[in-house]
Amino acid sequence: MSSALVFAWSGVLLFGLGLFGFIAHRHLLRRLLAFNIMGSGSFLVLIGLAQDGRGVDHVPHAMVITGIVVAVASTALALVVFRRWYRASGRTDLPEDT
Amino acid sequence: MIGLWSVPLLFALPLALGILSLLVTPAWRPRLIFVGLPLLAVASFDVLARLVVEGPRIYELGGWQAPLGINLVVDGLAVGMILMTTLVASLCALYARVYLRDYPPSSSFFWPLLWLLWAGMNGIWLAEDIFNLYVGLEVMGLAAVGMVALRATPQALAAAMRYLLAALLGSLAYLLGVALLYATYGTLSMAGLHEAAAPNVTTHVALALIILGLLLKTALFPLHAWLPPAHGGALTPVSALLSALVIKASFYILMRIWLVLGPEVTPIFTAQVLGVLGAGAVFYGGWMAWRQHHLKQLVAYSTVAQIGYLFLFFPLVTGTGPEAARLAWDGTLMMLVAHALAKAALFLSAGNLILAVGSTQISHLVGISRFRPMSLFSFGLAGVSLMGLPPSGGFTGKWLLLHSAILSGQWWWLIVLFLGGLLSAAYIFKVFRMSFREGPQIDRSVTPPLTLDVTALILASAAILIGLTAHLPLFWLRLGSAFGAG
Amino acid sequence: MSLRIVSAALLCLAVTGALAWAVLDRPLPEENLPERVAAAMPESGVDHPVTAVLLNFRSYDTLLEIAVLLLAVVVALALREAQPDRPEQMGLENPLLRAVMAWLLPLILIVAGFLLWAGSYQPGGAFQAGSVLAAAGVLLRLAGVTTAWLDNATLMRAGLALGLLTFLGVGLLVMIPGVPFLTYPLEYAGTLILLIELTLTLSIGLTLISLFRLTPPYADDPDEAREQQGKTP
Amino acid sequence: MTWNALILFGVLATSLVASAVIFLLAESRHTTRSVFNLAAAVLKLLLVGWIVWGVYQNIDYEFRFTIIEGVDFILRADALGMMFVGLSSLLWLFTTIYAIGYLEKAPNRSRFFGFFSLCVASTVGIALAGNLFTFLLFYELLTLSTYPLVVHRGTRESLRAGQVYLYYTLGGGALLLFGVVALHVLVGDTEFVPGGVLSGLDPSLHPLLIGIFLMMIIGLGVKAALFPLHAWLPMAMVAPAPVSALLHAVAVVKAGAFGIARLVYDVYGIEFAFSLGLLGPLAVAASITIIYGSLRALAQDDLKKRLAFSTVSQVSYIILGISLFGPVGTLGGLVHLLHQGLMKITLFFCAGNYAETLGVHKISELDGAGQRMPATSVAFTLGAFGMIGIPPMAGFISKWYLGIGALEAGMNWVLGVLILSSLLNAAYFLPILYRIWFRRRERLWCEGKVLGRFETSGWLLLPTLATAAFALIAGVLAGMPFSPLYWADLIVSREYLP
Repeated sequence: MSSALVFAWSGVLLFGLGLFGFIAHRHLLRRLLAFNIMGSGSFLVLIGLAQDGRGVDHVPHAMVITGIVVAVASTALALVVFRRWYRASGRTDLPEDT
Repeated sequence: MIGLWSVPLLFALPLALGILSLLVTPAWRPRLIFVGLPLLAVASFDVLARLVVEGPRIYELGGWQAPLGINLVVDGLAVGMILMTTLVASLCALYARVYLRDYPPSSSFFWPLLWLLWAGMNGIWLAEDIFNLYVGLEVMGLAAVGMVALRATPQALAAAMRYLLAALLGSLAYLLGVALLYATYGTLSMAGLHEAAAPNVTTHVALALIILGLLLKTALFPLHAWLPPAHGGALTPVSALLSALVIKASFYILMRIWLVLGPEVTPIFTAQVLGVLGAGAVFYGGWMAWRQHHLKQLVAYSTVAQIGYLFLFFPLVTGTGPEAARLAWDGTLMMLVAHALAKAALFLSAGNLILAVGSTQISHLVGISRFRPMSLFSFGLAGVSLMGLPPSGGFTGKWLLLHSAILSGQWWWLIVLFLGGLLSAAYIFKVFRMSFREGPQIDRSVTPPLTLDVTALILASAAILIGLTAHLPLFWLRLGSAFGAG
Repeated sequence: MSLRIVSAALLCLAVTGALAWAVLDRPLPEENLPERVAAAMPESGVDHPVTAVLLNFRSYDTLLEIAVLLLAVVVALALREAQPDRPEQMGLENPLLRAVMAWLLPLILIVAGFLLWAGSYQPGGAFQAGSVLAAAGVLLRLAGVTTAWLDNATLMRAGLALGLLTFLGVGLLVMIPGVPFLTYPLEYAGTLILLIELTLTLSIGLTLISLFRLTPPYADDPDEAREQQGKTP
Repeated sequence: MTWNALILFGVLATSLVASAVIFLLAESRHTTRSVFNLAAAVLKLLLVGWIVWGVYQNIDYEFRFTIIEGVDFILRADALGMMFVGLSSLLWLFTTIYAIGYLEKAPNRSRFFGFFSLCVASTVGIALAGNLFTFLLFYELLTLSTYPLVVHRGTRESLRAGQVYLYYTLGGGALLLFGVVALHVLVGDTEFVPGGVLSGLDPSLHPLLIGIFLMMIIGLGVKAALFPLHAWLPMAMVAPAPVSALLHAVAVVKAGAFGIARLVYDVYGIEFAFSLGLLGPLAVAASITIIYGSLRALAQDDLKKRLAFSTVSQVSYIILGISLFGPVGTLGGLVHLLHQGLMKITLFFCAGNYAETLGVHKISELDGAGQRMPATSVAFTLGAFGMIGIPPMAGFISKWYLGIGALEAGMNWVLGVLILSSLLNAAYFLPILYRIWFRRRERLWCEGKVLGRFETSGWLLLPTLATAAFALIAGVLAGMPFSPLYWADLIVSREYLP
């Protein structure tokens, strides 16, 4: 088992766990955390699979940095909307999901 | 090199305008369109003219060739989408300038969001790099979420939150698919993938992830739940932009990737499943649209239904002969463009009707045909195209799809097109029935400003006209594609 | 355990399984991108490959990524105006924190500057430096320190826009000799990238600070917040 | 683009432009609207006359452009099409005059006249269509532009009628669409050619062709009110009288019958259709409709309803004529397309006059109407005689040729149908005439509105008398050049001797 596979499988596991959290939870904050875990999983897959013995591939590194920034921005936006929603409705979940 | 300046301007200009509109005072934000719209129109037409004269090209950003750098693809499909965006978004912008006057100053943040949305969409149309598409999707998606949240009412915030969650999940699935493709082929460029793509487990899982992610973003049944509150509840120009353009972008990516991976990789089974989901969308969306009591909700569910037609592309193009595939391509794109024009017109005119009667309830439209004939006329023209009745873009698209379905021997899609048309007639005429009813004969309707009616009418007429002159746009759209005329 | 949880768990297991299989079965790529990156490094104007990819080979991605960040702030600003908050009452009245801040702040700024500078030859760069800057801003805010320039909306917005505007401006200006968007001339590549990184650092920092400051203050009692809003869900 | 193409397009454009201008005019500008409307109708009639002369001399009029690869938009003037165009533009003029008077002081006139013109434009398009695609395009446009007219009054009843109308026509339109696409897949762009374009196909495809024919006949039969697809037509009687005239005489049912003629003569070809065994069943369907419509008409007391069922019956004469394999039967069917139009529009105008002037809608209340409104009643009598087929009225000519045609084609039973239906016609028309002329009114007429110097408004009376006169002349002078019979003869000679 190569180290690439270890990284990638960890990433896959994180993605799966995050996905479960994203679907199973109702609290928006938990879902956002789950989203971030999924994101980390994807990044890990991206980085992990790039180590295939031909030297270090820097392109996925740059992609992951871009991905992280995008994830940060999305999370921030989600938090902004979530806190506004909480302020307006007093709820931590979305209305139809009870 | 094709459109050395005009190609990057297509996204650089809206980006710059987005920043500028953030810096100026709220009163000045709408006025930037008088600079932006003409410039963008010029850039779009320049790209079209060069495409027609010089043929499709690749634009190498930073002077780096793919796969090292990011390339842009300037072919008929991309340019067609760009022109569609320019037309629809310009008219929505003109509409919004008047429409938003009645809203509090915070709604002027519509303008930076509009420009960034535009930049994101143009970025997506031009992208040749699957990771770049991810970033483009995020620019467009977050701008769209922001627009939905703009009203800041609890309903708007809930709709935005729901939309955001769907968009985020979709993007991540797409990103993971991209990661797997990159790990397998070592390139992010579509041209490179097209060369290298082979049927193996990794590619199929990647394709599945990409499909699921994009279906969620396109709101294909049964992943559509986020769409009606987001599109139906937003400010009218926002609804129009989202329904007409934004959901098309994720479909467009799926279409491109499907063709890039090629028939060896894309399974017929998956294609049929996508078609079946499309059929489900047509029936479910049409049925739900018919059951709505609020005008904009009806229009939003109509979008859910119309998305379904686009997904007939996959079964009709996969494993069928070249002629049937070409007809499927033509028909789907005709449907796509016609829906963009007609749905924008439908939302804008629905907004006008709502302004006129001061209520979103369909039952309050009694007798409105007497007092606001022009708003209703635009609604009707757009409705003709959505119902797929001639002469309209919707009809021409339907004709091509029917032709393709018969030619490829997949008669079951005929039923979808048949019943789908009748269902859409049912919900469109539901509105008309109400508007023709003679109620208390007092004109209590408010006259909306002329601009609002005119923009809706232009879009609706365009949806009709494109059906009569489909020959030319379809020829352009085929330039540089696998379907000849390149 | 409800049906939903079970089905979610099954779905996730299936996804994880499929992904694990896909990862295991992956064929090695024929295309060797690292080689191409290495070959193009001398023309990139920087010494660190990640920075070269981020700000030269794939700089367009970065440009759009900054737009994504900006978008988040635009939405936060819009919601802030639509739903005005109570006057700020943020800040811990903690003398220790203030005292530490006086020491910490210059250090943070130095670290940020170093990270930015290091980006051209070793890991580091605009985003990392910007995040550190943002941390300083958040700490200031938590410490209750108000600075005039952070509260000045116009200045703040100009700062937010600076990075993206510079990036765009450079991308367009370099086209004058007749080359595509974002094609830096070799002799200026290093300088231009540094300029972009510098402004990006500032803007990213300000963006993250703004996002922190623009969220509504914490309300202990949502009912109270609702009353204040005069709205019902 | 040649002058001839432009003139041909002009025929379509006159009513299209009229429609657009009328929509844009403010509701209150009645005079401008009327003047414009009438000017457009007269101009159209002149252009049609010009082209009729040209077609007579075998000049080619064609207007075409490409819509999508392999599908053209084609307008072409041939003898068959010009017959229909001539009828609808002549009747458009009279109906417009009538409608101006009928809707005086009524609301929503801008909408009404706008859609009215659009309706006529679609009819002209149907008539001039040079291929199935163009035909389909205008056929559906006709559906759309008629709906607002059917629901014009905005009452619950008319909205209900409108809905039923839509169910039928949109469903039929969809079937027609399938047929057209299927033929398109088989033979490419299906231009209308005398003798048809399908006979060269492989015999293994013949069952498919029969299926397609059936589908398209259902699609067209909806508008032609072929039994059992006719239910929308009597319901649509709630619409104002000019709309009824439009539905029954100028546009809608005629479009269906005309479409069947096109399908049989110029797509399948009459000989090929005969060899496929399609004509016999069509004749049976038409005969059933003829008898059924007449029987239902007998039972109606509402004047317009009786006329409506009469239309159901009469339009099928046209279809019957088409399905008789032989030139004489065809002649009878085609000439009836014109004759029925002239006679039925007269009857509807009269019904409208009675309703508007005397407030009478029921046959049982018509006693003595002849004394109060002699001119209208004379017109009604002429129309009714024509419908029964009494010489020398136009209707007689049609039935005469149909009968001979049936004998020629060896379908003697059709003769029985003709005789039976004529008896039934007499049975439901003569009692009305008896009441009008020979019964006395017991009570006073409710003279609510004094409409004009004559027995009713001149706007209403003039078109009524004019169409009645035309119906008479068409019968009396059937042997003259350019009479309906003469023109139908021309068509037959061109369709049967390609």
